[in-house]
Amino acid sequence: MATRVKDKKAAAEQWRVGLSDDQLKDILHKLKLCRYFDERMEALYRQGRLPGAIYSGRGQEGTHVGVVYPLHDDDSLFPTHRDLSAQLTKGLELRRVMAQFWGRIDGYTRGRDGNSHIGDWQGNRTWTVMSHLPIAYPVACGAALAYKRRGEPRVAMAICGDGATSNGRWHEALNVSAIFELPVVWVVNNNQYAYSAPNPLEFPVPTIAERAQAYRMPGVRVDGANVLDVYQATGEAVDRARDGGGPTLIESVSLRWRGHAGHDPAKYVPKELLEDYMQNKDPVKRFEELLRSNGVVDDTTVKELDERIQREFEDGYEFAQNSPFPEPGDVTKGLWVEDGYWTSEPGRGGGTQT
Amino acid sequence: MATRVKDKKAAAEQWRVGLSDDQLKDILHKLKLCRYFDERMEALYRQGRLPGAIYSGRGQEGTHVGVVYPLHDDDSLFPTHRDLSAQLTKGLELRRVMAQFWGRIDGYTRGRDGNSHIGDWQGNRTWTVMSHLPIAYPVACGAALAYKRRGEPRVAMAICGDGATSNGRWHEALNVSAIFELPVVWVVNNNQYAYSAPNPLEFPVPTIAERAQAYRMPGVRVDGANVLDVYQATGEAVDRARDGGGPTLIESVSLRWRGHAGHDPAKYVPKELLEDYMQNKDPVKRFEELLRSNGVVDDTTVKELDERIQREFEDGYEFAQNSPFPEPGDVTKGLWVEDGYWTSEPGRGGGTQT
Amino acid sequence: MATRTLEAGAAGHGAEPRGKRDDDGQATYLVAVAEGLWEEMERDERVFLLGEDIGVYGGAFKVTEGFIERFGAERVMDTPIVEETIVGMALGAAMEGFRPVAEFQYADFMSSGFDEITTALARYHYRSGVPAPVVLRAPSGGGVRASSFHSFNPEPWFAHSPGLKVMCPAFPTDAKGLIKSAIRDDNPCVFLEHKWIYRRVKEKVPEDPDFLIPIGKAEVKREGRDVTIVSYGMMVHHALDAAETLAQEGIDVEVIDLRSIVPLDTEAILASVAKTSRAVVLYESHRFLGVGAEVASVIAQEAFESLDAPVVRLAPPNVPVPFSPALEDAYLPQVTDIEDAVRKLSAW
Amino acid sequence: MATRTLEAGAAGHGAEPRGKRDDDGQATYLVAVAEGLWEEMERDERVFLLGEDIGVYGGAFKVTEGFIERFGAERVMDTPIVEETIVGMALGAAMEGFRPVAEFQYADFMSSGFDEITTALARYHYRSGVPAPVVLRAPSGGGVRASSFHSFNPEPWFAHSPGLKVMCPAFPTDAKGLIKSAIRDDNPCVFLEHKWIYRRVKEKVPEDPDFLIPIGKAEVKREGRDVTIVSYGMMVHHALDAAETLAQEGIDVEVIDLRSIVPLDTEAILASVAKTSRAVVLYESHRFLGVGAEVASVIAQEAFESLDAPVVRLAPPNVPVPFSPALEDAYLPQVTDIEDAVRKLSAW
Ligand SMILES: Cc1ncc(C[n+]2csc(CCOP(=O)(O)OP(=O)(O)O)c2C)c(N)n1
Ligand SMILES: Cc1ncc(C[n+]2csc(CCOP(=O)(O)OP(=O)(O)O)c2C)c(N)n1
Ligand SMILES: [Mg+2]
Ligand SMILES: [Mg+2]
Repeated sequence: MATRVKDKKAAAEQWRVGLSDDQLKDILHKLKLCRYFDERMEALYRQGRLPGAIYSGRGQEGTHVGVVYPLHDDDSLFPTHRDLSAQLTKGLELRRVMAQFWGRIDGYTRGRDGNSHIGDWQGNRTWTVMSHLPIAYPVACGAALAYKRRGEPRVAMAICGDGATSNGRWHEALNVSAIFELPVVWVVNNNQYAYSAPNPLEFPVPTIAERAQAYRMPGVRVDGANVLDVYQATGEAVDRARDGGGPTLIESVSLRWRGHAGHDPAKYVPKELLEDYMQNKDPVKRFEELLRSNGVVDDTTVKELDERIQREFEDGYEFAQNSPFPEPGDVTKGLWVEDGYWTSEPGRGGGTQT
Repeated sequence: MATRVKDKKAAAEQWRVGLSDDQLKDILHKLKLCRYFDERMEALYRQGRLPGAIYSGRGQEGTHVGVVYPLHDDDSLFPTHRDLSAQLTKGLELRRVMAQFWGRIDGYTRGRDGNSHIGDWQGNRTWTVMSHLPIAYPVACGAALAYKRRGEPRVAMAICGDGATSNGRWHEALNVSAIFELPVVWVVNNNQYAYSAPNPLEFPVPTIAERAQAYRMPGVRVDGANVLDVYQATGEAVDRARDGGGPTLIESVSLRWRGHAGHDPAKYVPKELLEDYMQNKDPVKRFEELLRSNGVVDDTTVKELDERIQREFEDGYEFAQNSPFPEPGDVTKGLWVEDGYWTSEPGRGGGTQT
Repeated sequence: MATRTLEAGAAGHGAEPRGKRDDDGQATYLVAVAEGLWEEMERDERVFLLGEDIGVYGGAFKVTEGFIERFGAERVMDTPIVEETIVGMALGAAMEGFRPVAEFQYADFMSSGFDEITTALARYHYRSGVPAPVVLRAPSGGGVRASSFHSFNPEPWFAHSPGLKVMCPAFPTDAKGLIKSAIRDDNPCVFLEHKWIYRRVKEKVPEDPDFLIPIGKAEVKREGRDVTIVSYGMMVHHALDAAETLAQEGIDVEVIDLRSIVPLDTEAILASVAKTSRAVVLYESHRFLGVGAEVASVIAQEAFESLDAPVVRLAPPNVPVPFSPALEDAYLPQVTDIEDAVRKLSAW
Repeated sequence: MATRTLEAGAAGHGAEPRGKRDDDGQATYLVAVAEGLWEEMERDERVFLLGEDIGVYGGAFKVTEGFIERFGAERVMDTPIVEETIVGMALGAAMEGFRPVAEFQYADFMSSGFDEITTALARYHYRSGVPAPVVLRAPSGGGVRASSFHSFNPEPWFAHSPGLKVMCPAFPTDAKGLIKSAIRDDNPCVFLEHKWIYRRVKEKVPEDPDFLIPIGKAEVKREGRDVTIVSYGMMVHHALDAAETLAQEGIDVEVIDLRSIVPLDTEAILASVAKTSRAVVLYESHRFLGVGAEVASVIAQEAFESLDAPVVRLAPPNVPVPFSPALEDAYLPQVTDIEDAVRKLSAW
């Protein structure tokens, strides 16, 4: 991802914002993969086949894929519980993600955490998500400070929801990033609800983006239904940060299609609102149609893609089920760096049944 | 205070913003009392005659007296360590304040806390100050919520410094007050320094007042050197809050004349800046001159006032020195309401020497 | 001001939680808490609730389902995600005569409001004499595969913060009686509900609206002669299970349920140890400086002469609560671990 | 970016703290900490400092006086009043290869950064395998008439937060050796300096830049046969004073200085109790679930057979630290209280 190919076609056609056919197809793959994964996992959860919790990001793939796509591999990403699609876009392997959901040793946290409380710092520079909102915002400042101090052309991106913006840490982190002109991109995934709380219960202003003024940084509000809009606006922010221009606040607007978590039927979301978004503002469908109408994909390629995604999922599922649980005796290991647990192969004797 | 006398004179002379001669003299008394108290206490501290710490508010009397003067007796005030002058203006008794400084039983906290960590909730509706910044901002929301819920025409005012605005609690409290349209007045005593940190290290915007936009509330920046400007701007905010118009952010600008606390020579404050403020922006001197030039006071009345203040101070000092220390055995009392310590007369057997 | 349409709500129909008892009139622990809250709100208009998603949604665990319809949005107040401010606001309203009950979505998020809890709320009265009748409620504890950020037991932190009363009931009746006492208490109270117990344990809970359980009083949940287990919360249930098995082996276990952590009922603990001369202190918070460290220390100092064996602590290790069932089971003391510990101790 | 003119600074002239030793080459505890910081910054450029007023001003207690002139504003970074973000930033920089040392102006304000400390910093490695070499330094403790918000001992909170190492040195040499070890350690460390000791205690502190004190090792500060006092921080000094008096009465006291709270050196504690059979656990944090509760519990469980008397705890009561000298003296264990406790115990 991330390399902006400026081929002739790309330059000629404005709609593709500089992206090549391969990149556009890659984006479609990511969008569809995230969607499919989300749907299948929810189904497994409902069947009682998945332990723990799930936080669906459905309807927000335009935000998740769009904000992450401009990042380089060595840029860092600090997401929340809702942003698994962003982590997948940054490069997490489906197999290990699924092993994580089932509490297996091959999960990124070796079974220590579940579901989207995941990350792969050494691999993809993604933060192992914590629940407390928005606890990673200040941490992103620290990563960005490191890049700036060493003069590295790297960027830290943090994502949180609309609800998390009311929390004090959000203010502190934005303020500090502006004072020290840190290379950060602040993303707010405004899906209009914080659990059951709609935007007006979270902040008194019409948009979150306008709050950027209070930190003297650019603030941009984009439509999360259009992945390329998100990509372009974020791309500018990423470039600016990389070039020493300091932080930007991006508010990407969508709607949370599902409940807060698997157990929540979200009756508090007005039906018409939900229907409007599902029918008219589906970021995956929209993008597929855009590519179809511009001849980048057709029935055959889309079918191939869907089948590939299904295979990827089945492969991940299989892998996860066969991955053993951690060894019970290892529960006390890896608290301290010096015990070497995290730098050695973990015990795999936990079996696959509990 | 607080009753806005609209007599003929007051109406005719704009400069006096509706205040009567008596009120103007009262304000002068408060300004001078706070100044005198601050100077004398610092001298005693330097002589080693005062235990603990002192936080001088010198140079900021225009802010402290100006913001509090519009409050009614049953409005509440949530200040910080620097705002003893605001508490004095709200009505704390000098005697008990001084007993507090010397750790005596007649201090407002019965010796449990020192210096400006003071308050008199039952009496003057002032918060017993805590250090952690700005910990009372959220608490002010709660008091305001109570007034609103009961339909009482009362207002909560919270004060903090410029530095405290960078803290997360500041954001949370402003945001919540706006969402719930609470009758609060948020005051920022911008004395240009947070300990050694100048404004640009605390926030990236030129003024704090403009941050009010991020909370959709009015934001006003006033010159703390002019007590009547502060009074008027705050008065409007207080009236608006009382009338159900919600919160306002007031930034009153001055300079901290002394160090952060008694031990700090504040070498980090540029000399010229300090001299400019001390010579040209002394709120006490300015106001005295204003009243003199308008014939409200003259040499005689000012001299009388100064003498009265000296007497008040000496009386307080005497009282404090003669007030006994708390009884050591009472240290464990008054943690729980039901032990009755705070509703009964405290033991006075601690003696006046330690 | 943000207003909410109740129509959109999923919070029930304003019916009393008592209607949620089962056909035998038994209430789950969760329903018992709801009953206690409801009754106190009926009784005293100064009582109001605030927290995240407690109104229209009825709370993450549905404890306050139906409350907003009955008591209105002012008394069942949805707030933004601002734990510091939720606590601060509760304190401010309490100082002005209300009796706020704040819900944390999980006890884990009490660390997000820590300063307002331990600095502002806990210490205000001792320094000012102003009562601060605030209750902080939160679902705590593990055993439900919820991993590190949804399974924490914060009671040791708060027990070490003078000025807070701390309760951790294990049974529906105690939960109801204690939440009511907490609301009527003039001091700040931290009321920790155990989410593993929420829907697992039922009882015929008293219906008398003035039924209270005193704060600071432990209860003997099972009498025995041989070994005392001092515990609270989820672990009490494990202790009782273990006691059954051990009884069959001829070991007669006494199980003390502390119910309150602060004040700690040292009298009850010491009375039991005086009888049995052997004590296992069983708790769910991390072993190091978990609540049991206080209990064991009290026994070691005050009951030294009656002890026939070491004071044994049984508790999870000092690591974050892990997610994987394999790990969480290894983390939490299991019934068999308790049996082993008691066997060893009684053979001392 | 906010830039500062160093001319305005009052922070010294970039001279090594070693120059602040007295004529006999003795360093105060404060200077010893400064030496440790300085040496590690010279040794490893990944080490940097951040916190409030540590740069131009040199720190509230002047520990970092002169540092900004030597190491520059990037490595001695003044921050706004944002404890949560100071800790979070330190963690982020550590994840990217730095070794940040954050100063809290007072340990009391660690509660203002509590979530980032106990949730983010403490738990990150156990869940991700990513090392987080961060040191949090803070002046803690009372005895200086600074009242509730400038006298707190937060070590029990952090000792109950798995993933943090916790140190509370009592002597200049230990302070220097431990701050250096903490900076070189790959885990998050909470390093609590005692402000009462800062300028009161001096020693000939080692000058070898690789002199270290191991984390997790206690030290016998005074050998004795009759009674063990286990303590740390300011109370160690009181214990040593009491031991002098008691020696004249023929009671031979052994004083164990824990130095580290996590990991706790249980071996050293048990070895001493095995010898003396009597233990007083003396500490400055509130009695209830203060550090001594863990120590006493360990003794009660592991040293039961060697004990000839109850394990006695001596600690302040469970109330906020009061200001008035009359009250603070009643709050803190005094040397005479220690003498009394030991006398009573040795007569058991
Ligand atoms: C500090 C804190 N308080 C409460 C919670 C519980 N909680 C988890 S998600 C959530 C709602 C978050 O809303 P938003 O920020 O909009 O993110 P979304 O879930 O919509 O993506 C809440 C309240 C939390 N995680 N952290
Ligand atoms: C949360 C917190 N961190 C640190 C401190 C230590 N401290 C006390 S006053 C102060 C500076 C405050 O500056 P400002 O808010 O501008 O108020 P001023 O003292 O200038 O009136 C600091 C850092 C504190 N009281 N609270
Ligand atoms: Mg949301
Ligand atoms: Mg200031």
